[in-house]
Amino acid sequence: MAEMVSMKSMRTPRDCFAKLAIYCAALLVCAAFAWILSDIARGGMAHLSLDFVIGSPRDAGRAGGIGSILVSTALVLAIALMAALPLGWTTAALLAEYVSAGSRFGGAVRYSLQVLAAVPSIVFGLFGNAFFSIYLGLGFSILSGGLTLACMLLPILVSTAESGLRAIPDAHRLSAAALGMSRTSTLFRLLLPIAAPSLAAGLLLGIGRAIAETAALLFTSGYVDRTPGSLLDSGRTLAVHIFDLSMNVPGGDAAAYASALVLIAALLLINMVAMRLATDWQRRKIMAENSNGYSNIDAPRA
Amino acid sequence: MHREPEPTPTEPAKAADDPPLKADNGYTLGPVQAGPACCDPQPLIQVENFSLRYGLKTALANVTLDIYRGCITALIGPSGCGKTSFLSSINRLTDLIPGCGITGRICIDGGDIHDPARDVQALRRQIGMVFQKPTPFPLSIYRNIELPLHEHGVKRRADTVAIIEQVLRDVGLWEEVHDRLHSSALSLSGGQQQRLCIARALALNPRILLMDEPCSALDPIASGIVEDLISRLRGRYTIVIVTHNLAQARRIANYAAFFWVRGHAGSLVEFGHCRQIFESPAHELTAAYVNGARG
Amino acid sequence: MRIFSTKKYALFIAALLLVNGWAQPGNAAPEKLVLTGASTIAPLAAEIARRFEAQHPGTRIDVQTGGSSRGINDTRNGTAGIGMVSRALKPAEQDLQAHTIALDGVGLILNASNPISGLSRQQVIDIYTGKIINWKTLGGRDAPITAINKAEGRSTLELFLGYLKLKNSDIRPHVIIGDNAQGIKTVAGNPNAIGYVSIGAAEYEARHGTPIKLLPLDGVAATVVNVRNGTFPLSRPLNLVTRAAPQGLARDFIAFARSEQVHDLVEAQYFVPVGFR
Amino acid sequence: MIWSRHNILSPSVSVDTLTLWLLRGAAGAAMGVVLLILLFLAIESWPALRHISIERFLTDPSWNPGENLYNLAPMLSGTLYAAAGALLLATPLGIASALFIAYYASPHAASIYRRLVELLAGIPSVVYGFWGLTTLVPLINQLHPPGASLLAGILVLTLMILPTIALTAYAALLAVPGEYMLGATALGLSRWGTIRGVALPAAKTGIAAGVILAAGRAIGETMALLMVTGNVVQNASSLFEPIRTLAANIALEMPYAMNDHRAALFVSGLALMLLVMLLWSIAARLARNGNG
Repeated sequence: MAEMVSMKSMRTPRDCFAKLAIYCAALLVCAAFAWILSDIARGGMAHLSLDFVIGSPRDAGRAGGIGSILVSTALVLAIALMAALPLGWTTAALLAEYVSAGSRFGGAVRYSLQVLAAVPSIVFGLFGNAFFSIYLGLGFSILSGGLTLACMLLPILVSTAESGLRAIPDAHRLSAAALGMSRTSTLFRLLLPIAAPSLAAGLLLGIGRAIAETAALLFTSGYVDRTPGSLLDSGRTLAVHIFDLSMNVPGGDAAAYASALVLIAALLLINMVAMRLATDWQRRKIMAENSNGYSNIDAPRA
Repeated sequence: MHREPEPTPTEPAKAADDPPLKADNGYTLGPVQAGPACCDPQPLIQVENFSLRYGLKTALANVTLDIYRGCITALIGPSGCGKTSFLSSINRLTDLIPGCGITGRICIDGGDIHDPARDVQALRRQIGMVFQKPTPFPLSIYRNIELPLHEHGVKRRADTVAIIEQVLRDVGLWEEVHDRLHSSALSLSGGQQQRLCIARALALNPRILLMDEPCSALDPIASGIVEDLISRLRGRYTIVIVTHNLAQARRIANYAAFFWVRGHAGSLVEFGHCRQIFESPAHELTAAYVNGARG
Repeated sequence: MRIFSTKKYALFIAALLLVNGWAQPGNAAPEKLVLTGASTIAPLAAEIARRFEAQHPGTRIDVQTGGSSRGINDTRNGTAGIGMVSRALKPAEQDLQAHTIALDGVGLILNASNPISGLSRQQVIDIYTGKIINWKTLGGRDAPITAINKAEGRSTLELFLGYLKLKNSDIRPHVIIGDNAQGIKTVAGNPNAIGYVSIGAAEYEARHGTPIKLLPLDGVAATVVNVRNGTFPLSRPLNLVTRAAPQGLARDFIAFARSEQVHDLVEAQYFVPVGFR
Repeated sequence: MIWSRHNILSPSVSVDTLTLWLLRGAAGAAMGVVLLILLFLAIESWPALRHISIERFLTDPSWNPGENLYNLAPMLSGTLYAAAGALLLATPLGIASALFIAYYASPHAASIYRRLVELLAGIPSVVYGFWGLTTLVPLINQLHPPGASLLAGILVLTLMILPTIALTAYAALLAVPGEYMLGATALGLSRWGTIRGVALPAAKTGIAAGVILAAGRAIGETMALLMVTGNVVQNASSLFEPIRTLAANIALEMPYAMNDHRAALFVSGLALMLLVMLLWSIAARLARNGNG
C-alpha cells in the first residue's frame, strides 16, 4: 500500500517512535527467522549428501539416509491427494456454482467444512487411529495415514477452490448460458480452467500441510522406517522421522538437521514446480483443445 | 455466403477461396439476398401479456408486442424500466436468477419458449446475446469461439476452423487477429472484444440476436464500428437491441419500443416504426422522452 | 470430466503402482508380521527381524515402538501379530501368552559430567519426590536437579515405582519422556539431569559414545553381568506376547527369537539371553 | 453445408442433473467426514464418560490414569498459558509486521518481507519443535533449569502463529479503501496518526479474526510443544516450569493408553475440538460482521 498511498510523514515524536517500533519488530522477526533457518541450514549442510537423500536409514537413522522415508512420504501424500482432490474440488464446485446462498444443504456442508478446518491435527490422529486403523482394520499403514491426511486437507482444498470459482465474474456464466452451454460444460470447460491458479494454490497449500504433518500420522501411518512394500505397510514420513530423530535418538541431531533441510527444500521445490505446472496448464487450456496444426489453414492467408 | 435462410448456401471453404465480397472497410458480409423486407413485417417473436417479477417485486408488467423477422428492434427508455429484463426473458436467461417468475407468453415461431418440453440450450443456441460490457472468456480468441461450437456438436477441427474464420470475417475482425488467434482474447481492445463477442454469438448460426447496449461501454470510434456492423447484420438476423443512445436507435433500428416505469414496474408505453416513434409519437411520455433527450 | 483429466489421474495411479513395484521388486504379497510395544525391546526385535527376513525370503516383519501397554493393546485388538512387553504379564493380562526372549534391568543414569557416583534408595526417593532439589545436597556441584520421569503406561515406570514403593502421583518430575532413547538423549543433553532407563539401552548408548553413566543401585553395579546373575534388584523379562498359541509366521519368529541364533544380537543390545540364567 | 452436416446434439439436461447429483454426493461425503469424526470421538470417549463423571476431569487430585485419577485441569491451564503467552507476544509483532509491509517498507522490501513471512508460515511444526529443542531449550536451561518449560513453549508458539497473524492483518489492512487513507492524510494527519486513527480501526475486525484463528492454532498445536515444554502435568507457577498441553498429552500417552485411559484421551480430544470450534465460530462471526 505504500505505493498506493504515499503519505508524507509529519515528524512528530510519536510518529518517530511508532516508526522505530515497527522497524524494530520487523527486524526482530527477520532476525528470529534468520536464526532458525541458518541454524537448520548450518546443521543440515554438513550431513547432507546424495547418499543421504537416497540411502536407507541405519542405526535408527543416525547413519544412512532417508530414501525409504521419502518414498513413504510421497506415498502418503499421493494417497491423501488422490482421495481429497476429487472430493474437495467437486464439493467446491457445488458450493460455488450450484448452491444458492440460502440453501440448507449448502449451509450444512459449509459449516461442516469450517468445523473440519478447526479440528486440531492431533484430533485427526485420534480419529484416524480409531476409524481407519482399527475400525476399518487398515492397521498402521500408508493407507490409513493418507486417508487421515485427506480428511485434513479437505477444507483447504474446498475453500481455495470455492473462492477461486467465486472470483470469476458472473458475466462469464451469463455469456456461457446465453451461448446455450450446459452448466456442466460451463463448469468443466470454462470455469475450472479459469480458476486453475487458485486450484493450484490450494493444492500447494494442501501439499505443504500434508508434508509438514506429524501429529495426525503418528498413530495412523506409524513409524517403521523401511521402504513400504505395499500401501498396507507402515511407513514413516519425513516429518515423523525428524520428530523421532530429535526426540528419541541420541546423536540423531545431525541427521535431523539434514532431514529438516530436505523437508524445507522439498516444500520450496514443490511450490515452484506446481506453480510452473499451473501456469502451463492454464496456458494450454486457454488455447484451443486442438490448436496444433491450425497453421495449415492460416498459411494461404498469410 | 452460407448464412441466408434460402437453400443455396455456398461452401465456406469455397468462400475462403473466392475473393470476399469486399465492403468498404474490410467487412465481408455480402448484400442481403433474401429475407423479409422490413416493409413487409412478419412477426418472429410474439410477446403476449408478459410480466416478470423478481421475488415479490414486479420488474415488467403486461408487455405485448411483436418483433419482426429480419428487422432491428430498438428498446429505449430510462434506466430501470425493464428493458434488459425483457431482453433476457427472450432467451430465458432470467431462469438463472433465483426467485424470478413470469406470467404471459413469449412465442418464437409460434412456439412458447416456456413450454416445459422446450430444450433451453437449443433455444439459447438459436438466440445469440451480446452484453453491455464485452464479455470474452479469458481464453484465447480461437477458444472463445471453439468452446460454444464444441458444446453444440461441431467437433471436427476443419469445420471449427472454417466457421471461426467465417464469423471473424463477418465481424471484420479477421484481418486484425488472424495471426494471433491463440493469444488471449483479453489482449484485444474493447471494440475488438465486443466484435469477438458478436462473432461468438454468430458462430452458432442463431436466428435472433439480443444486444444489451452493445456500444455503451466503448469509445466513440469503436462504438461506430460496432454500430456499423450491427446495421450490416440486419435482414440476416432478427435483432433486438437495448440502447440509451437515441441517435443510434434512430440510425439503425426499424422498430422502436419505448418502456417506462409505471407504479414501480416497467411497462411498454409505445411500439411502432422507428420513424413514427421519434417523429410522431402517439404517447406524450414518449414525446417527452424523445424530445427531452433530443433537446 | 475433462478438467479433472482422467488421463492424468490414471497416470498418477500408474506412477503410484510403479513406485510400489519398485519398492518390492518381483514380490507380489510378502507374508507380513507386525510387532508393536515396548521401546526397550524394539531395537532388539528389529535386529532379529532383519536376520529372520534374510533367512526367510518373502517375509516382512515391521517393528513399531509405543510402550508395553500398546503391545498388549494392539495384540488384543489384532492390530499387531505380536506384542512386545518389557515386564512380566499382570494377572489381568493372563488372556495373552508371553514368550520371554531376554532379560533386562532398569538403571539410573546421569550425565557423564556429573561427579555423583552412587545414590542410596532413599536419596533416589527424595530426588523423585522433590525433597532434594540440588545436587549440592548430595555432595555434587551446586546445580538444581532435573528429574526425568517416564510417561504413564510405560513398564519401566511401573517397575521403577514398584522398586521405590512410590505412586506416580508422588513423583515431582521436571521432564517427562516417552521412549528410553528420549530419556538417554535428555540426560546426555543436560548435565544436571537424572533418569532411569533400560540397562541394555543405556549401556549400548554409553558404549557408543553418548555422555551418560549408569549408577549402581543398592550398591550393585548396573551391569549385564549383575542382571544375568540375578543380583541386580531391578530386573525384568522381555516378552513377546500373542493372543493365543502362536501360529505360522508368528510361531516361527518367536522360536527364532528364542533360539541360539540370535544370542549375539541380544548381547549386542546389552540384554541377557534366556537360557543363560 | 456445415450446419446441416453437423448433427447438433441437443445438450441434454440429464448430464446437468447427473453432475449435480455427483457434486451433491461429494459434498455429502465431505460433510460425512465431520460427522464420522465426531461420531468416533464420541464412541471412543463413551467408556470414560460412563465411568467417570464430568466434574472429575476438573476436580480429581491429579492426572494419573494408572491410579484412576483423571484431572485435565493442569493440562487445560498449560494449554491456555502457552496459547495466551504466545498471543501476547505474537499479536503486536504480527500487527507491526503487517503495518511494516503495508505502510512502512519500500515496495521491494515489503515484497521480500512478505515472502519471508509466507515461507515461515509453511515451515512444519516439527521443525520449529526441533529447533526449539536443540537451540532454545539449552539456552533457557542455562538461564534457569530444566530448560524445557512454559517459556520455551511460548517462544516456539509465537514464531509459529506470528505468520498467521501478520498475513491476516495485512489482508485486512489491504482491504481498507485507499481513499480513507488519502482523506486522512489530506486532513494533515501524520502517518502514525493516519494508521492509528483510520487504518487500524477500519481493519479491526479482520485483525481480530486473524488473532482468534491464531489462538485456535496455538491451542491445537501438538508436536512443537510436545518437544519443548517438558510435559510435566502441573499448574505452572513460573515461566521456567515445565507444562503439558492437552494436545501433547494425547500424543504422548495415546500409544500406550488402554481402556479408560484411552477413552479419557479421546475425551480430551473432544474437549480440544470443541474449544477450537468455539474460537473459530467467533472468528467467523467477526469476519462476517466485518464484511457486512
